[in-house]
Amino acid sequence: MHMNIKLFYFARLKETLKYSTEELALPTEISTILQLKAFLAKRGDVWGEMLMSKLKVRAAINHELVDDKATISDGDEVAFFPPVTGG
Amino acid sequence: MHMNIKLFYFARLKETLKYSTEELALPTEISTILQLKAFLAKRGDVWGEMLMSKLKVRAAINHELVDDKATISDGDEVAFFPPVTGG
Amino acid sequence: MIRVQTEDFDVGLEIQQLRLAQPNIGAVVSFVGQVRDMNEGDAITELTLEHYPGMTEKALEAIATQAKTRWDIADILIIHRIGQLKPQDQIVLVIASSAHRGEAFKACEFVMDYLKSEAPFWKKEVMTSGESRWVEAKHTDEDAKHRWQHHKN
Amino acid sequence: MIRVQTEDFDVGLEIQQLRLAQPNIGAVVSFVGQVRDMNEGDAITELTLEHYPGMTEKALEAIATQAKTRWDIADILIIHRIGQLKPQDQIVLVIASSAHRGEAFKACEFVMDYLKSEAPFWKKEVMTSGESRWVEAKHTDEDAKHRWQHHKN
Repeated sequence: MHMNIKLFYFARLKETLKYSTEELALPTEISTILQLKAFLAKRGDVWGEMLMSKLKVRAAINHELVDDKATISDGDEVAFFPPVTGG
Repeated sequence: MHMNIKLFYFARLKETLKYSTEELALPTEISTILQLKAFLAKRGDVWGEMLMSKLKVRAAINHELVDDKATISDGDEVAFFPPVTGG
Repeated sequence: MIRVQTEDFDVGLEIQQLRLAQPNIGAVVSFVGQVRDMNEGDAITELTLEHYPGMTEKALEAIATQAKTRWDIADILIIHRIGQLKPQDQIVLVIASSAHRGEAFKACEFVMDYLKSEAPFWKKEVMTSGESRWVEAKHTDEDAKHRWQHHKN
Repeated sequence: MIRVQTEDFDVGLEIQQLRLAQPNIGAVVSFVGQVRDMNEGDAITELTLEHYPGMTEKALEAIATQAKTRWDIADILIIHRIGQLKPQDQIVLVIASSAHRGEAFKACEFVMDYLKSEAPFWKKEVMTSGESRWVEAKHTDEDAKHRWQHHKN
């Protein structure tokens, strides 16, 4: 069974990937943030660089900051963004 | 030779002693704050209570906080007051 | 109270409202952040603030709640601006009111330290050359946050 | 800058003036103290603030100078009111501006802690019964001051 998720990208990631948001049907073997990153990285150069490089990428599931091991559920809102710089 | 000083009292001291300010010619044997306190205490009950009791009395010479051992010079402005409560 | 907005804010009015809402408190501590005219040695002409609608408000709410749990606080207000700003524009306002000044100081600084490393905002700045760049996160901000995890009160 | 005055003050205006005076600073921390409607369990209807003209200004000046020496501070403003005040009137305002928020927070709190135990002001309060009394100094204020003598930065 496929999981359907909504993906958001912000700041430098949004700009470089040229994606702000997308809906995605995930292959069944993908259940963690790390697996999702590896999956997206296969889209090509820029994707690999942004998501798998030494650049710090933060992830959130349903508006909560999570780490690479966090698991994704059907219907989740997942976001990728750089370290924050507000204030 | 007498030293002439100007004395100020503030807050609870001013109210109880009924003195706001006075000019004083000090006897030659008085040179420290503690000696001045003892000298003023001889004026009577309220003076002794206020200046020599366990009530904390702070002193300043020429606008600087000082302790009981500080020495007084001719022309000094000396002040007695309770612990401060501003802010 | 949390507000994420493009409009400017009136610091004096916000402080007064928090102050007058509580006749039994004596202390109101506030932090105002403004856009600096220089960063990393370059003159800055413009700053754009991006955020993550929904998550940003939730993150700020969580930080304010944590501060209220940790210290004896009457109220906390956080206002953060988004969109295009110029040097010396106000970016952020944090106010903490309390019966005790020490608690208000700690809560206000705590909120700023956590906001700086946990609230999803990103700054992009334009330099006089016309070039723009994303502002890099400072690890001093991470350090400032960690400080609160190691010391009591 | 030091001001001891009977008139009220405009917090928003004062913060704005310190902020706009320095395009290179990002952080402005302020403390506002207000008259509480209760003290030691009694409702308060009035508060009178006495000071020592000449020495008070000098003491505040010395505290501000010490804060500027100790931290990286652009400017410090202290306004303290004297005379008759009512509950919820503003008593005191301290503002510290800096390039670094941590420095501004420390300097502002330091000034308040020293002001509370070194600046010659005395409060007398009137209760609803019509009786009045001098406010007692709190040793927690002495403790707050001593804290700064034991820890670095």
